[in-house]
Amino acid sequence: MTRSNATSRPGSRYVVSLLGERHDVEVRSDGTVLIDGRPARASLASTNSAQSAGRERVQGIGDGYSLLLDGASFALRAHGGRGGAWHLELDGRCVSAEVLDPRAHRIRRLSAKAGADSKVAPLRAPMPGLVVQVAVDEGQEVEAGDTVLIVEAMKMENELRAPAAARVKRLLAAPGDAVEKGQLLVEFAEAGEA
Amino acid sequence: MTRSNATSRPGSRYVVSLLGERHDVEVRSDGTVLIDGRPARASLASTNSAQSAGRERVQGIGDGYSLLLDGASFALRAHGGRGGAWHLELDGRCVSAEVLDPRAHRIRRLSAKAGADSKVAPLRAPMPGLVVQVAVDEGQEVEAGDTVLIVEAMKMENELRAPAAARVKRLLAAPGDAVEKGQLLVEFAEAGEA
Amino acid sequence: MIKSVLVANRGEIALRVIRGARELGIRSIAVFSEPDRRAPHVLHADEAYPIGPARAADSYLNIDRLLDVARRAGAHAVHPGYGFLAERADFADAVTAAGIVFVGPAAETIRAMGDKTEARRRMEAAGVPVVPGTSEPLASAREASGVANEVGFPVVLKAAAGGGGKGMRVVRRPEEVPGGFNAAMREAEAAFGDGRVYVERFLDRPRHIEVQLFGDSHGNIVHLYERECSIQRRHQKLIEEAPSALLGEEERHSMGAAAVRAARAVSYVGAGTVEFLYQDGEFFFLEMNTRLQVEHPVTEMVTGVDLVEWQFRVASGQALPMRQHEIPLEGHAIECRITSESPFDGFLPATGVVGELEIPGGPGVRWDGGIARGTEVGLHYDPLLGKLIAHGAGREAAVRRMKGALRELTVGGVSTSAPLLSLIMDEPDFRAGRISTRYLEEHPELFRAEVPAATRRALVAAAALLEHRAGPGRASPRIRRAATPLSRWARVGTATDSPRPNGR
Amino acid sequence: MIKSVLVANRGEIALRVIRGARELGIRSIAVFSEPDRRAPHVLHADEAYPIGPARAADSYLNIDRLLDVARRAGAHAVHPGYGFLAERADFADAVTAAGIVFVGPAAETIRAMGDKTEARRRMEAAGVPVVPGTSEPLASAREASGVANEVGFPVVLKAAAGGGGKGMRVVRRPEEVPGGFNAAMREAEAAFGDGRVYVERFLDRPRHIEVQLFGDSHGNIVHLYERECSIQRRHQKLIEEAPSALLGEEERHSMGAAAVRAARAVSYVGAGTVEFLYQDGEFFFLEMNTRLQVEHPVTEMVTGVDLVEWQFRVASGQALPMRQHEIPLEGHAIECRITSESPFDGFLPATGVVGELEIPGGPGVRWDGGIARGTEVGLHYDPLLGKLIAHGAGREAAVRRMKGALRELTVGGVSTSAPLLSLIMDEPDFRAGRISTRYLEEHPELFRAEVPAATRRALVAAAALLEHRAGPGRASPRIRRAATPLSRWARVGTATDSPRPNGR
Repeated sequence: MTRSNATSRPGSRYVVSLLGERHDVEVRSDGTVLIDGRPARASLASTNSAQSAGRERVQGIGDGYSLLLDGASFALRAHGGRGGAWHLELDGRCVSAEVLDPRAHRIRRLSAKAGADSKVAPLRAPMPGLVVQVAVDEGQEVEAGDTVLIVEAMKMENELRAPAAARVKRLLAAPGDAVEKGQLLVEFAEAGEA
Repeated sequence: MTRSNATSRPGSRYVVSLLGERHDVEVRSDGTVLIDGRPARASLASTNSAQSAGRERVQGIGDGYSLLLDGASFALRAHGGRGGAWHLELDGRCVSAEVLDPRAHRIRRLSAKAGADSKVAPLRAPMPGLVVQVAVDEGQEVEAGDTVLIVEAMKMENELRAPAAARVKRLLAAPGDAVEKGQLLVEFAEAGEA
Repeated sequence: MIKSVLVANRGEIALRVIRGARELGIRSIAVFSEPDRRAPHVLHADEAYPIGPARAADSYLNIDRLLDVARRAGAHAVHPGYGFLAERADFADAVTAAGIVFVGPAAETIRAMGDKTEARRRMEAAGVPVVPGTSEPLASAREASGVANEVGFPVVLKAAAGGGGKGMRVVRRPEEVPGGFNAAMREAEAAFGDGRVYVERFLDRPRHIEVQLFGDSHGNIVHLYERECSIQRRHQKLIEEAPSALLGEEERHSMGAAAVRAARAVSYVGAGTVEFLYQDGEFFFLEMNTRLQVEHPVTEMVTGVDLVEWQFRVASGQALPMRQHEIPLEGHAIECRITSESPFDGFLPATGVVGELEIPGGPGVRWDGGIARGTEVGLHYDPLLGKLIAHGAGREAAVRRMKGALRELTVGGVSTSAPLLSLIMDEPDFRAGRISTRYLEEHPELFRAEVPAATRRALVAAAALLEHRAGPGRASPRIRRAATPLSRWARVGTATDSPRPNGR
Repeated sequence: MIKSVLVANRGEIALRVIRGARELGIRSIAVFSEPDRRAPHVLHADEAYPIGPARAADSYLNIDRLLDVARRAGAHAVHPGYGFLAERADFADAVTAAGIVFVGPAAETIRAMGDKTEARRRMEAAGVPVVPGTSEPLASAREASGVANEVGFPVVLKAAAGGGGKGMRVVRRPEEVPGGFNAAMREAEAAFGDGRVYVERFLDRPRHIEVQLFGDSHGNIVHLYERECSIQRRHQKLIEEAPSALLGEEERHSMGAAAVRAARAVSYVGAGTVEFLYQDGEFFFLEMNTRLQVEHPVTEMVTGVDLVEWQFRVASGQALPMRQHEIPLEGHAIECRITSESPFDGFLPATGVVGELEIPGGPGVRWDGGIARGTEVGLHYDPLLGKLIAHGAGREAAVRRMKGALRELTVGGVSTSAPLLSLIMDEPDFRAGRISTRYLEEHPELFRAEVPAATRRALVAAAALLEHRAGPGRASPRIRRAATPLSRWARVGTATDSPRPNGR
C-alpha cells in the first residue's frame, strides 16, 4: 500500500508551511508519517493516467492524487512549484504549501524578515478586460474602498477599489484600454507622501 | 474554417483504400476535397487538448477530430500507423485505411500479388487467459469449426475452433498454460499435407 | 413536425436543443464562431457552419449571417436558445419573414415583454401585481433622482431592454443616483444597444420566484409550477430549485394563476417565464422572459416534462400534450450553475483550458454541459460551463444528492463556482430554506470558510509526501526562490483575504 | 439508521452503494485489491483499506480479510453489492456472527435460493410455476443423459450454485450431453467451488423477465414491477428495460403476484429479484437473486424509488416507505451495459487503459460508472465498465434518447459493447419489442453491418486529410512496411470477417 513512499531514505523530515501555520512532518520508510508528532499510516497514489499507465502526460493543470491517511480517503490535485512550493486542491479548496527541510526553512525565515514592506499595493487588472472609466486623477487622495477604475469583462462592469487610504501616484490606464490580467493599472503612494 | 488544410501544396492526390475499396481523393488548397471526382467543402480540426491548447499530449489511444464535410458534422478518432496507415473510429465503427500517393499505391499493389498465401492460418490466443483443455492431438485432421482448444478468461470458457479443414501440425499449448494475447497455440497444415 | 432546426446559440443550451432535436428526428444545424470550431455543440450536431469571428456582434448576434446559413442549409426552423438573439423581436421578425419557423413566441409578444415599461403597463392592466415605480423610461439622471425620491429608497435602476442583471443598479442613497443611472445606461447601451433605463422600488430581502409557462397556437396555456432562484450574485442566478422551498400550496396556486393571466394578456405561444419578487406573503411581477430559461431543467426534473420537446411540438403547430391538472409535481430538484469564476476572489471571471473533466453520475443526477476536455474558456461569452442538477424525493434529499455530486465533479484548468456551491449545500440557512436574493451578502462566512482540521492534516501530509517523492535537492537551501503564487491558489483562511462576495 | 458501511465490492456497484450511503449520512468504507488502489470507488469513499492482491480469491472473496477491515474500521454494516460474496450464505453468516449488520436477506434465505434445486422445490411448494426438469443435482454425465432424454431436447445444464450464466450449457442433441455436463461442472467448480449440476427443459425462444422485490423485517413485501432482460450474449444480459416491452397489465399483475408469493415463501427481507422465463403467455420460475441486480437502475427510473436507500432503511430495521399501491410506474427506462469486449470479434474480452472518457448528459440520461481516465481495464474482474440508462415518456422515446446518449459516449483506449448497442437501438425488431433471449443469434446482420455511404465518404475524406496534414513523405513509396493492423480496428464489412455473435 505504501510502496511509493517507502524509499531508502528513512525518516526524512520536512517543515510544511500551510495556511499561515508551520507543521513538522517526518516521512518514514515504514509507510507512516508523523505530523506534528502524531503518527498516521499514509499512502499517496497518482490517479492520472500518466503515472499509472506511463502513456499519457497531463501538465499545467495539476495532477490527481489519492491520499489515504489512516484509511480516510482524500482525492486531491497537486501542482509543484519552485523551491518546495506545492499548490494543492482538495474538496474545492485551493491551498498553497511550502515544504522545506528544517535547515532551508530557517534560512528562508531569516531572509523573509529583511524584505518586509509597508507600501500600499498597486492595483493590477484582476482579469483581462476593457477599461471603461477612470475615476481618479494622479495626485488625488483616496480612501480605502473608493472606486478607482471600472473594468468591463464578460459584459459586466467590475469596480476596482483602493486597497487602503493612499495617494494616486501613477495612472497607467485610460478609458478604452484593453488590459491583460495582472497588468499594472495604478500605483499608490502612502497618503500624504510625495 | 479550412485554414489547417490550406497549405501551400495545391491539389495533392491520394489513393485511399478502405473497407476493401479504392477511392481517389484530391485535397485542394481552397478548402475542398474531391472524392472520386465529387467535390465537398471540408474542415478537419483536432478536438484534443494537445493541439488546441498546446499543453497536453494524449498518445496511443487515438486523437479526436471533428470533420465537417459540406456542413455534415462527424466526430471521429484517428491513430496513425506506418506507411500511410490510419486507424479511424467513427460512430463506434473501427476502420483501417491506407493512404498512398498514386505511385506508391501502384508499387504496393504489385508487391502484394507476389505474397499471396493459401495456408490455413494458425490459432493464436485471442485474449490473455488460461488453457483449460486441448481437444486435439498433433497430426489429427480437423474440420472447420471443430473445437481445438478451450481458453478460460474472465471466468468464461472460450472455445477456439479450427478456421478450416486442416491437419494439426504443431501444438504449442497444454492444459494449465497461461497464455498471452496473440500467442501462437496451434499450427495447421493443409488437410492431408505432411 | 419540424424537419430541421438551426440552433442560433452555443454552449450548453445549444447542446441541449440539439439533443432535443435529435430525439424527435429533427436534423440539427449548429453554427459556430471561430473559437468554437471544436465546441461540443459543433461535434454533436448533424451539421455545423461557421458564422464569423469570436465577437458575438460579428457571429452569434449577426442576424444576416445566421439567416444566410439557415437558407443555405435548408433550415425549417430556428431555435434561439437563451441570451444572444432569443429576446430580439427583430430577429423573430427576420426569421419569420424568411419563411422559417421561429421556435418561440410571436415577435409582438417579445417586443411587448422586452420593453420593461410596456410589460409593466400590460401586467397592471391584466391585474398582475407590479412593483411601485415608473412605467416610462427616464430621460436623465435628474429625473431618476426625482422619481427615486417619490418611490422611496432603496430603488433599482434597470435597463428597459435588459435582463439577466445587465444594466441594473441598486441605489440606496440619493447621492448615488447619478452614478448608478450612468452606469446602468452604459451597460444597457453596451449589452442591448438600447440605453433606456427605468426605476422601481427595491425590495430589501425579496425571494426571486418564477413560474414556467407554456402556451400553444390553439389558445391553451398552462403553467408548470414555480422555480425559486433567490441565490444570486451580481443579480445573476447561481442556484435554482423547483418547487420553491417554502411556498405554500395556496400561494403556489395563486402565483401560477397570476402567471397564466399574464400569459393570456399577450396570447402567449411557446415556453416563457414570469418572474416575481416575493416578500412577506406578497409577490410582484418582475419581468416576463419570452424564451427557455437557463434553469429549465429543475422544472423538467419535477414534472417529467421535456420542455424542449414541447417547444418543438408547439412550434410545429401541435397542441400542448397535457392539460393543467395532468402536469405532475414530484419530488424536489436543485440546479447549480457551474461558472468559470473565482468565487473566493470577488467572482472574478476565470479563463483557462478545461483539463480533467469528471462528471458525477448515479441516480437523480443530471449534467447539462457545454464543455469537454480541451475546451478553451475565454472572455468572449457567458461564463456558464454547465449545470449540475439533482433530483430527490424531497428538498433535503435533493440537497444531499447535490452535495455528493459537487464533491464528485472535477473541472480542471479553470476556477469554477463549484467549491462555493459545495459550502452553500452545508450552510444551515440554505438547508432550512431561509434564503433571499441577499443570501450571499448575508453569509460572508462562506467566503472565509475555515479549512477543517482533518482536511488541513491531509493537505500537510500530501505536501510532505509529494516533496518526499520529488526527491532530495528540491527541499534543500540552495533553491532560494520563494514560491510563486498561482492565481487560483488563494491563501484560504488567512487574515489578509477579505471576503468580497459581490466583487465590490 | 446504520452509521457506517463497509462496501465489499468494487467497480460501478461499489460506487453506487457509496453514493447511496453518502446521501444518508452513512460513513462509507471501501476496500481495494492492489490494482484498484486508484479506482473511483476508493477515491469517492470516506475511507478505503487494502485487502490483498488482484486475484479475487485473495481479496474481494477473502472473508477473513474483509471482516478484519470491517472490525478495524468499526463498520456498523456490510453491503456486498452483486457478484463476489453477495450470494454466499457463509459470508452473511460470518458478518452476522461478527456482530455486524449484513445488508441483504438472512443467510438461510440466501442458502435456500442459492441452491437451485432447493429453490425449485420451495417454489413448486409455493405454487410458483417452474420449468420441467430435475430438482436434484446430477451424479454423472450418464445420469444427465437419462434425464435429458426424459425432459426432451433442448435441455440446459446448470450449476446448482450458479448464477449469471457461469456453469451453464445448452445441449441440443443427445451426443452433446457428456461434453456439456463436463464443461458446466468444470466452470461451476472454478466459479463457485461447487461443481453440482442439474438439468432443465430449455425454452427455445423465451424472454427473460424478472420482478424486483422488496421485503422488510416487519413482514411487508412489495414488488416494484418487472424488468425485461432478454437481450443477452453468452447468457449475460446486455440490455435491460422497465417495464417489459410487451407484457400486458394482467400479465404484469400475475407475474408480480407470483414473485411476491415466492418471496413470502422464504420470508424475504431486503432487495431481491425473481427471474422468470416467459414464452407464449406462460412464465416459469428461473431463479431468485438474493441481492441488488446490475440492472436495478431501470426500476429506479420508472418508480422513482432509490433501491439502495431502501436497502439501508430495511437493514436498519425500518419499514418499507411505500405500500404496493403507492409505487408509481412512469415512463420507460432502458439500460445498456458498457462492457470491455469486442462485440464484432466474438465478444472477446478487451483490455486497455481508459483514455478519453466522455459521459453523455441532458434530460433523462443517467450514467452509473466505475471507471475514470487512467483506469486500467484488466482481466481480473467483471468486464462491466459502466451502465448507461435512459428514461423517456414511453419506450420509443427512451430508445431514441439512448441512441443519442450512445452516440455521445466516448470510452477511449478499450473496445466496448457501445457500437453494437448503437446498432441494436436502430434495429427494427428491437424497436418493435420483438425480442427474446435468442435476439442476437437471430440478428447476425448486426455483426456485419454495412457502413453507410455518408459515413464511408467521411472516413475516406478524413483519412486523406490526415495524411495530407502529416506532410509529404509519409505517403511516398520509400516507406514500404504494410499497415500493422490494430486489434480494435476490424476490417468491418469485408467478406473475410464472419460474424461470431456468441463467440463460438
